[in-house]
Amino acid sequence: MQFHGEVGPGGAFQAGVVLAVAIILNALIFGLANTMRAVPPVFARTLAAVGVLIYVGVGFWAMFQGGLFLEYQALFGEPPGGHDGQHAGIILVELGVLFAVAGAMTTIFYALAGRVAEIRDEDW
Amino acid sequence: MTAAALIAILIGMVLLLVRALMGPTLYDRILAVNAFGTKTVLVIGLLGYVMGRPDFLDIAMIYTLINFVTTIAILKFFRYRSFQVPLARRVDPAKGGE
Amino acid sequence: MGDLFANIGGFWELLRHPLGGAACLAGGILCIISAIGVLRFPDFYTRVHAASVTDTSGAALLLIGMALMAPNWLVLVKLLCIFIFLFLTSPAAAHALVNAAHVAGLQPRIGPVGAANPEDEA
Amino acid sequence: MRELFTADSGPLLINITLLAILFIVAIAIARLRSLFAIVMLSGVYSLVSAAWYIAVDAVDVGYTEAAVGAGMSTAVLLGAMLLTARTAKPEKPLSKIGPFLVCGATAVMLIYATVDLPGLGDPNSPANTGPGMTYVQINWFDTGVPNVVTSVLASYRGFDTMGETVVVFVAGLAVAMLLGFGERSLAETLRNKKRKDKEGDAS
Repeated sequence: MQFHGEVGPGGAFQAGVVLAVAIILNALIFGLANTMRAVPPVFARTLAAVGVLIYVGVGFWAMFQGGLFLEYQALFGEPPGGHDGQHAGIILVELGVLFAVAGAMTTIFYALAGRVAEIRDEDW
Repeated sequence: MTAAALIAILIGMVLLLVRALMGPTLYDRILAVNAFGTKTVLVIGLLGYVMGRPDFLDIAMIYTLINFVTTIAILKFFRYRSFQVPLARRVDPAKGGE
Repeated sequence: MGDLFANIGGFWELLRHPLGGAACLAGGILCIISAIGVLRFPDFYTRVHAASVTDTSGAALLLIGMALMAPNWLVLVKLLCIFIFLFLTSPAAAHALVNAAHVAGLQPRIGPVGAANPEDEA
Repeated sequence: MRELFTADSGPLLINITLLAILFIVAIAIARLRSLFAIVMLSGVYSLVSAAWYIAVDAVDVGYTEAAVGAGMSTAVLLGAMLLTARTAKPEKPLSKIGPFLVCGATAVMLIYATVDLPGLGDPNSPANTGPGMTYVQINWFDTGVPNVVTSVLASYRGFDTMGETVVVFVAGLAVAMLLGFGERSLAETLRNKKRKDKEGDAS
């Protein structure tokens, strides 16, 4: 789905959600604690932050190359008519969206499913 | 022909919906929803053929998996009231499995 | 000999669309039958039996029909993927469902045909 | 009756059937009190609506509905049900009249507005003649990306999409801030296991 993104329907958002659903299936079968050991919550929320950073980073990279913010044309400093910058920029940006969505969805699931129903004695 | 098959499945979906709404026990509802999901996969596949663009089968593929995840999630939640209990235990080769 | 093979190819091209349509129609009718079964059967376990008609014969016939009408190889591969997924997941889901109902203590309805439904009395 | 099944009106019949199923499910969700049944029926709702999106040729919306509506939101709603009661509160009969009137008035206005809408896929509608057509025409020369939806989303409106990504991130962060990151269950499971091991050693 992710690499469909540039040439066909579908895209990064949906791919991110599917990734999160895969993690949820793991949590359903092997239990939440095992899944949290495999994909720690810290990793999930770091992934979300890294996704946003990739997106913004592509924008700033274009700025440092002398273009405007998020102007993919300027990524490799190619003349007008060349399309490599557009392709690379879109793929990178979609990768950022994928990471952000997958991380955020996993964080939400952990937050809801990981709640302890009542406070036990040992917690005090 | 495909349109007739599609309409047949849609009629089946309506009948299943009646069972999902009536369902005396909760399990009847889950059964109806699960069968409904299978039929939706088939409907999506056939819709592509009826509209002359059978390239949308990716969605049907994802549905097949998501329908399974949903059924398992509902059943597990209903049985354990929690997401935290594992359904299957990983066999530990060091202990020889227990 | 090559001429014969070319003829077979053309014949198959002519034949596969009606065959696929017929398979799809048969699958659709099986889907209706299974839905009627789910609606009419008396208790939960027999309803599971009726619903599995869709999962096996209905889905198989429909997917085979669609595969016969497939315009290119990519669609065929996707249909094969759906077939495999469906045949791996739907028995697992049905087993999980019946297992959960059994563990929860849902009893099958036993007795002569036409006896009063205990669910109605309760 | 025969015209109903010919090629022209077949899609119409399919649309009508799907929308009727959607309507029935929506009414049932509004009437039911058991939250379990409501969660399952909302899964059914999103399944049917995704099938309908594909019937009207909006494939990427169908994708999103499949992934988010059927898979993600069911799991998240079940997780949310852990934290609350199993059935909804019964309502007072009189308190329904106000919302019913508001909904009815909105429905009448929406139906009145649909009279002016262009038909599905009408080439002369404003959406197909204005900026949309311009994008389709200049897209290949500008970006060389075959899918117009992707190039509009990621290239022409990249800043907008960046905002959406940040919104998703902030939403995840806000839920985690409100409910905790879910690490306590891991810590508790580890503690229980350690205690069980200790008891096993002692016995």
